[in-house]
Amino acid sequence: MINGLVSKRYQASVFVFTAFFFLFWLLPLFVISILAFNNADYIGFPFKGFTLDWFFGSGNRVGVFHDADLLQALFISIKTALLVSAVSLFIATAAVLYFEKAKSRFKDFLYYLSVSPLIIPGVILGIALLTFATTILYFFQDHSSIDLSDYLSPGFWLVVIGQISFVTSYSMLIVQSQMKKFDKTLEEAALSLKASRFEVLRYIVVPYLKPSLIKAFLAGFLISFSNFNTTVFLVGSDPTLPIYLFSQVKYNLTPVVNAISFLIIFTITAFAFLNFLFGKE
Amino acid sequence: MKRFLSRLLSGMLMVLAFVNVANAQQVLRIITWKGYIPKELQEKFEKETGIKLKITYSNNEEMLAKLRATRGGGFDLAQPSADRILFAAKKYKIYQPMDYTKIEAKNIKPTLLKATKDISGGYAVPYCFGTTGLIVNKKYAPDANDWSDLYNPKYAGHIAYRLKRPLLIGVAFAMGYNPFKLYNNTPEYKKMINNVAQKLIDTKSYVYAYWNSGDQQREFAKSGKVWVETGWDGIGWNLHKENPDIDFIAPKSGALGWIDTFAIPKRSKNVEGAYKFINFMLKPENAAVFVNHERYQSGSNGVEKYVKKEIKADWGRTFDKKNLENIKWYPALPAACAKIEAEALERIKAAASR
Amino acid sequence: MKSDCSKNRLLLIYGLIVVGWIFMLIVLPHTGLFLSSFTNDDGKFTLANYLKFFNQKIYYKTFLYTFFNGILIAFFSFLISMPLAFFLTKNIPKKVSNFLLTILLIPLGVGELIVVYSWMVTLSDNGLIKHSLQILGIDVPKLLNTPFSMTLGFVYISLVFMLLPIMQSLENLDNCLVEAALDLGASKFTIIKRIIIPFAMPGIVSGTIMVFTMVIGDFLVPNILGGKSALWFTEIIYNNFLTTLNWNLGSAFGFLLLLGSVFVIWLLIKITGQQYEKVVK
Amino acid sequence: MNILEISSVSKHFDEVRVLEQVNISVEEGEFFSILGPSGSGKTTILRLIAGFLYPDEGDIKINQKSIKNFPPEKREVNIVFQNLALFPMMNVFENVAFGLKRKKLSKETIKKEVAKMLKKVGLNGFEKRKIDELSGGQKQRVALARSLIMKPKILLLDEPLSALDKKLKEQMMLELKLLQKDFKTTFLYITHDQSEAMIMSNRIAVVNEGKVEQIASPFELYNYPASPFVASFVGENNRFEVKDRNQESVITENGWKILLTSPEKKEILKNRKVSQMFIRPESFVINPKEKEVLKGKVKTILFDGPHTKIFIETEYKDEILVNLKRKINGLKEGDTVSLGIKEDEIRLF
Repeated sequence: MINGLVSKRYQASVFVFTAFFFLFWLLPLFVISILAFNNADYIGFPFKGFTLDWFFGSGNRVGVFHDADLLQALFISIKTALLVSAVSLFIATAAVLYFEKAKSRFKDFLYYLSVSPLIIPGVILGIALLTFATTILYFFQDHSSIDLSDYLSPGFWLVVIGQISFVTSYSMLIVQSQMKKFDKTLEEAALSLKASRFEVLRYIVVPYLKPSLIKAFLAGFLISFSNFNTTVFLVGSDPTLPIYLFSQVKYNLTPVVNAISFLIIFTITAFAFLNFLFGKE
Repeated sequence: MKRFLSRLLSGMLMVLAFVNVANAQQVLRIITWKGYIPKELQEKFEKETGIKLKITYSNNEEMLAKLRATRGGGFDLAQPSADRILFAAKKYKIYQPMDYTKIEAKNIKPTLLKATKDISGGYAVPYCFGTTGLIVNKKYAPDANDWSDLYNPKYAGHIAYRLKRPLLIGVAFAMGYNPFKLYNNTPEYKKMINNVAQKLIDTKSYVYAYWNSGDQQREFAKSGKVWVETGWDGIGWNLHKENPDIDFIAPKSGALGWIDTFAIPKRSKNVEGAYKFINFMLKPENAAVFVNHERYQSGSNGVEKYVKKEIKADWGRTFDKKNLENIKWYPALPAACAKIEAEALERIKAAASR
Repeated sequence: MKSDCSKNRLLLIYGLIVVGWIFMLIVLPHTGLFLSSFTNDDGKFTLANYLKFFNQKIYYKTFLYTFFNGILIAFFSFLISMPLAFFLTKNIPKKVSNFLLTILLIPLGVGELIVVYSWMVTLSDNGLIKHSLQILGIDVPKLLNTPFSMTLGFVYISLVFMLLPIMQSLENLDNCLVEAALDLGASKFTIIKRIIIPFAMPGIVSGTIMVFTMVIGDFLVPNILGGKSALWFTEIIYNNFLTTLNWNLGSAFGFLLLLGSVFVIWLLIKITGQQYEKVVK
Repeated sequence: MNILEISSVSKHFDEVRVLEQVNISVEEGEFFSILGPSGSGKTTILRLIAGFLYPDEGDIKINQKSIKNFPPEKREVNIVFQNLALFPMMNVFENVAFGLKRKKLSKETIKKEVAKMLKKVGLNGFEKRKIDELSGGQKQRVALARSLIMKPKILLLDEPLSALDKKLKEQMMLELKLLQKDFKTTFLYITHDQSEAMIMSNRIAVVNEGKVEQIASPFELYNYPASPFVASFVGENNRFEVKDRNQESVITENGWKILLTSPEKKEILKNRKVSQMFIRPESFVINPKEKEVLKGKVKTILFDGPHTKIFIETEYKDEILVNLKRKINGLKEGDTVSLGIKEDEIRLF
């Protein structure tokens, strides 16, 4: 802390700036959370009284928990995110180990490619994957009896494949930051104690990386769960939650959107604070 | 660690199992417009046939895009507008010809069925029809009655529209063109659209906002800030019920008439189910549920028996004989025109509002 | 010469996984995009897609507008992040700063769509701000769908991507350096200009890159919060893919967007004299 | 019998040759050290034996059997690492049991063996301790136990004492030596610290720039270094560049002429080229009773308990170091002294 060397006035002004900033930061989430309980059929203010209709309603007002389309989108998002973050984590771990060990001439080149999704705009990744998948799909349809429509045309599997492409980069960076601190002699020690390469991986490297693996899994889940820019080009008849909500916002806005927003805001906030209170980092 | 790995693995397997379970049941995947399949009808259909509906909401453009990417796969049934089918079916081969023998023709208004067959080139069955015109707040804009009022300085700051092709077509009619006659004359069509676009760019500052959804249409009209906006008849009539000042108006130079249809994608995996669904939806008593809900005109023959009285009155109120004859029905849209329009729309969107 | 790693069969497996991911999901799709951008509807080679970009004023104007805004928003984010980052790393105890950081990260976890939607509702005509001002009898001009709302939304979603790298750089800044400078009689302005900013430079550059690519590749903010005239380049790409079905033109535009962003990143790194490796991390 | 034989081994990384024609043989039960400055290639030798590297040329045999192409897990050697490389995510028991578990021994056997081993290294009762709860010496013992429990043919030790403070280091040296005697295992000890090597080893190989300079017992190394490098690296030494020489004397570059009369030295002067001369600090005698060879002025006196180091500037402006055993006989800084030399302890190269 450099507190001793700054004036009272500086401290006060920084404090005011920060206070305003955090007010601004939480304002929209706060507004939506309140409106989720508004007893009115419109989206905004005035506040007409408290209701839980937008959560539990099943008659005229269909609440989140009775909105089959919304629940399905939520379910698809969770399914997608679980699958994407698990597969990405697997690839990312292999990548980290590869970049750690390999002596190939192409290593640096491969590394730059592997982090490139972080700076490629998501829209471009989306259209690139769509074009490529379609090309392969057409090729097989035209030249063989194989129909890969289920996997390579817009739909659940293409979303999964597409999201893996960039979620892996994020997972890789998270795992790598811990791998960098790994003491390589631990590995040699295990080898010297007659562990096989696989046993080294299983008993030494993976347990060592475990905290970062969990972190990468969670981060991957959240990135996949909330992705829009890439997914919008890959989605088919099963929209993920953001895609579904986007079409709701555009074409069919009801306060149910406030309610599901509130639920997600609440879940994330609760999780963040639990992590803050009980997490080590 | 072993436990962690095995837990991870079993988690993944569970996810895969879910995916498979979801695929096991017989499903009909429909891409359609919001509101076209009321919940009541969905449940009824699922109970009657045991086929589960999987509904994706969309619009004409996205419907095409999705089907194009899959070459007519991914969905078992689509509901595009009649004029958007022919070129897509020809160029991208995304629809299969309709087998009209499988349709219960007695349940469909014969003239409408014929018109749909003609416009779509034999790929579609009509579901409903309606018009695009103006939704006007008579309290503030008693004289507004044509597309040209969308750039009438009198209403500056109180105009809203959707930046999509109906706007261009409507304004073209108001400017004295007949865009449908120019469909096959690309250079002329382009000239016309450019003139229309210029008009809209010059008057961009009059616009309060662009709407994207029926909801926004409703909200704008209700707020009292928007006096003249483009809109769909059903929505206008719905608003009229709540606030008599607001109503749907057929523009002097002609309301735009559209027919929304059923068309079966080329790689539909449940063609049988699709026909079943079409016949189900056009049964008068079922079609009436939709009409009572959304206030659009159904293609079903005999639906009137089940439709609420006040809804029946809407159509007559707006469309007297003159207005009815003046409705401009969309003919099949050529691809070249769609491109010209899209570019013009982007130009209008990007233009600074002076 | 026999490689010392030749006996490590696991390395080969890692390598295959990594190469599979990078080539199937990153390199080939973008190559496909590149090829598709030089193709016409019938699959023949053409330059028309690119010519169209330079011939039609609307396209290159929108391109420049998007890029200009990307830089502008990165700059705004920097202006807010810099004092905030300093405050969070240097002026308050670690525990409090972690708590504030947790709050800062909540919108990231909630997801872009819900956050942008929340701003839409907050700023709309019957949102909190206009509504409460109306009760007080103050009439304010339209907030939503104006350049203001779009800038606000962009800064909101991209701020942490600027803040975190700057904080990371500042954490390495030894307080002694500041104290030594003060001891040697440097003014506050000099300290900021000569010590703090240069020290934070790697963070500022990587933050700018992240924010910039995020903004130019975004679709939701201009679409939901943008004004009547906020045509974004991504929206043109989106339209080409999902409205007019002109994939080849869309590919060309996507490729131009990618090229443009790579160019800006390269320029930024050159101007600031940073090393690519450092910035990427 | 030689348990380890390294013959004509060369190794290079990219273009840099780190080992050149290295020959070393180690006898069974020996405490053998490889001594060299950092970068000399000693760690490379160890890694070649352990199997983390493979030689470009030459062969490595354990018990007369070539192991050159074996992966690490097939070699009957174990390593104690410089930083010990204890597994931080495991406790003491798990660390020591790690190798036995890889051998798929039964749980009871492992438990028994580990208990026995921990008792031997004086750590019984520490089974459940975490690694970061141990002191430096305890960690050292866990590392030794973890390797010794594998009953290696050769235990490789890679400067395991370098991180310890002086007191603990001396204590551990003793322990290591005792353990080695107790287990009768061959120890191959790598170090850059000559005093460690001298104290513990039966034999030492001195390596420099990828070559073995000399293999000998500590006594021989000190008294009969085979090369200028060994002479200056092992123990303290005064080195003089030789500018010229004749039948019975050499002249250093600063012009000091020293007479050599013993037959052995004469032999050398007659048959060999001479370019350097080394004289150990304890080979000088201050104010000798007979035969003064050099005069000088005391610059600095460093008193260090058992020894005293005296820096003297000679009349030829050479700065030399002289060691005295305790007694300094009233010497003060600035005194002029005369110096004698035990001639047979002079080394010429």
